[in-house]
Amino acid sequence: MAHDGHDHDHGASELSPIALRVKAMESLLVEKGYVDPAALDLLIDTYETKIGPRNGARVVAKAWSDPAYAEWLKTDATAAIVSLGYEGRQGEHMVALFNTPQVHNMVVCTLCSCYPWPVLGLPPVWYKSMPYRSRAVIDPRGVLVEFGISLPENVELRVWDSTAEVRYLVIPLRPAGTEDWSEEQLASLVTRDSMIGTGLAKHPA
Amino acid sequence: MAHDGHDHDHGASELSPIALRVKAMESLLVEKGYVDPAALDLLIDTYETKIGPRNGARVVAKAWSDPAYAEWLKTDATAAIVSLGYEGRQGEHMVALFNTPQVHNMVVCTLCSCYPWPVLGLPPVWYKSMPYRSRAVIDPRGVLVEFGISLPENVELRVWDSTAEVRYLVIPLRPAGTEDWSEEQLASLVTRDSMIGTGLAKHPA
Amino acid sequence: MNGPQDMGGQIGFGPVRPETDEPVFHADWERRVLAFTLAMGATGSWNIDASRHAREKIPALNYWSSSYYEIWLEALARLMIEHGLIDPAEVASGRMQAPAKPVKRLLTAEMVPATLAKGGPANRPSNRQNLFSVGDKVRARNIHPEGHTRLPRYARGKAGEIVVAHGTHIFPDSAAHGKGEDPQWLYTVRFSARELWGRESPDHVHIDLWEPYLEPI
Amino acid sequence: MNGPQDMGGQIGFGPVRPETDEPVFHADWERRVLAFTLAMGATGSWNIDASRHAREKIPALNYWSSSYYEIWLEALARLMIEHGLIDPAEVASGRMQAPAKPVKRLLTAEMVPATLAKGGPANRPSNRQNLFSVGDKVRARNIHPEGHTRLPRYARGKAGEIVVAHGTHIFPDSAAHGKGEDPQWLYTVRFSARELWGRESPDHVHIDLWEPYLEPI
Repeated sequence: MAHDGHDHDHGASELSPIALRVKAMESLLVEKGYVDPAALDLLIDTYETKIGPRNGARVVAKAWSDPAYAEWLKTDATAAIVSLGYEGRQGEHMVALFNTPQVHNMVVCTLCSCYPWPVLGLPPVWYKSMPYRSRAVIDPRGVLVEFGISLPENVELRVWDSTAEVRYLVIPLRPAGTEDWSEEQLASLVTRDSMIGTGLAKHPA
Repeated sequence: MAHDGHDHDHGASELSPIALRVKAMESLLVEKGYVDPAALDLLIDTYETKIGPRNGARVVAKAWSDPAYAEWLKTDATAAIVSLGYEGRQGEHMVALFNTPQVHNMVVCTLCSCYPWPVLGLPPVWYKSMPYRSRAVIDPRGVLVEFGISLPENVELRVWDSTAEVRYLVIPLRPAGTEDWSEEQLASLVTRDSMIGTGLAKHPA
Repeated sequence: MNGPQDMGGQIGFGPVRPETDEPVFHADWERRVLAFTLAMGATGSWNIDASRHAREKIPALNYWSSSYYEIWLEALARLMIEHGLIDPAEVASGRMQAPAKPVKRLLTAEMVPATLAKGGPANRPSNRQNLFSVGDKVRARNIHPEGHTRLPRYARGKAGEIVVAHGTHIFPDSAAHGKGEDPQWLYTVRFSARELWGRESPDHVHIDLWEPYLEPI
Repeated sequence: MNGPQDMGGQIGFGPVRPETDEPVFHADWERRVLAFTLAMGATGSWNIDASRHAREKIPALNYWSSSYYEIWLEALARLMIEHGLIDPAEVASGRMQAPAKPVKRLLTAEMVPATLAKGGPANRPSNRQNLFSVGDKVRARNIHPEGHTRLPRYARGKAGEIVVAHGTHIFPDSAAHGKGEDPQWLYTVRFSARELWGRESPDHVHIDLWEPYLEPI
């Protein structure tokens, strides 16, 4: 990509061309009264510090620990997730996909970058990238190899292309040797990628 | 396009990056003995000054003038075209497509830029461009409009995608008012684009 | 439209490159683009389908060579110009040169938590009867609309099976063009990788498709 | 492969821009690329199908943002490196750093006229019986080969009619990979625009397709 999004912050005196364009746009929107600067700061703070994959990890840990909750998640994921306080924008219609020893699930949005914000926060760059969007549906096993996962041939891979407003959360397999773990301990094993399906839950150290 | 192929020649002292790369490659090939510099010059001279759309125009003019030749062109275009001295590379398997009042033909190569060199020379930039290659099959009438042609709805448009080694030459409609014209006069009305199908033969002035 | 957004099945973009310990943002301007794009969305000047369509109308080479926040920025500028909220000279200068046009709502800081929590549900009550039920075999239509659609090219013409019926949802092909929400049944359709790609495989791809995209088989 | 070369039906590259009184070349380096690409082809180190495959393996963004002579140059460098004729350091420096590898033929100036006049016919005698005849209805297979193919994506799965049977021609899917010419029947197949794009239209697209791309219907 011409701009890989990795140009790190510069002082105001040496803003990159894209940073200058963004600054100009924001000034304009503020000057015209279309946006409230305090709202912008709050939006950023919300997605940078409050909403992120720790939310989803709590959902997964609870599903691992509480069969009734897991059942609720299977039948009405939106409500089950709202019950933990995660709701709203880009999570209005949730579906939980439970991995099993026979089935691995993996989520993509080939047409843009739809992603379940309330439980996972903002998507990583690779999720929005052309390589992932283009190959996840035609060569998902090849993509998984790039994440260090060799899926056995006897496991069915189910890819979910998020073309509508339904958002998918993968519930990874619970690692062995965690029988006595608390929900909080379990949540520490749940990586963001394991909830997209490009990773597995961590094994206990 | 980042490089539109239109950067005009510079003196040796100020070669563009691409010109420098090309120069380096040519030096290397010559030094390794893989190419004969005299052959390179002759190849360039051939395609710049000898082989071009005037060849195709002669084929078309003869087809307009000589019904037996037109018939031959319909049944064995390769042989009919070789009989005028046009043969070889990128014209090994020729097919002539005769426009009629009911049918307009148009040629593209969506997968690369296959083109009938012996009769038309090297393809123009637009023929090799992504806009033409991508849209000629899905929106050929829209493409024709960009060439100034509004095809009537009752005319069937036949697009030919040159995916194999068969090469297509469109025989445009003979303009009215040219009944007494010689082949040479007729050939002056036959434009390159009319033989690709993105143009029509010129009308007599 | 068969635009640059329709990436499924394309080869040639190289490997996926996950980043270890990736930060939420990689530069401060990304934070600002996220925030003002959401804030402008909240003004109610357009819907999410119109936003997506604005992004896919970006010239293909620009689209593919841009990061996603760059795509957002470019599409936002286009949308605002289309809606007469700003003009191109203002984008270039960053200074107001024409009076602001009233918008339906200004998202204030106070409104942010409730607005995010509410989100924008896409389900809509409707009396429309579902043509298909779970277990039905369907074929995605081979259509190539010139406007917005969420039926990816790689699924067109392919046969699958309804696995979930989600009720009636806003139909993007209509809503993106200001033609109303026109709620339609939304289904999750299961396609075998073999059907999609002609290769032996135990795998499946599930796609959320609205009823007008489907025909019975 | 579903690579960047497979452009048919993509939207987003903008209008076609014909150039009035276009010269044969727009810069001297284009002349040189044409000439040495043809001359290297004449050494017999690879066939035209391998050349095309080398071009379509160029990373997609580079491919789409390059002019056609730039694509030729890049593909030639890749082919020569693959065949051990040059190495990457030599490309960078433009100086020989390793001995030349013998090639089958050197195209001298004397050979140019006859070589161009001969060309490279692709028809090959074969005892293979044609499965299809003019008038037969066929369907292009829905295949997505990882290697070279000349069956464009937009035709896959679509039904058409054989209008010409050209005899047996070199099969690019085999020849591009050094697996031999494997001559196969080549047909011109007529598809209605309606079948390809799902739109009412009187128009047709004709595509030259080898028998292994087709199935009877």
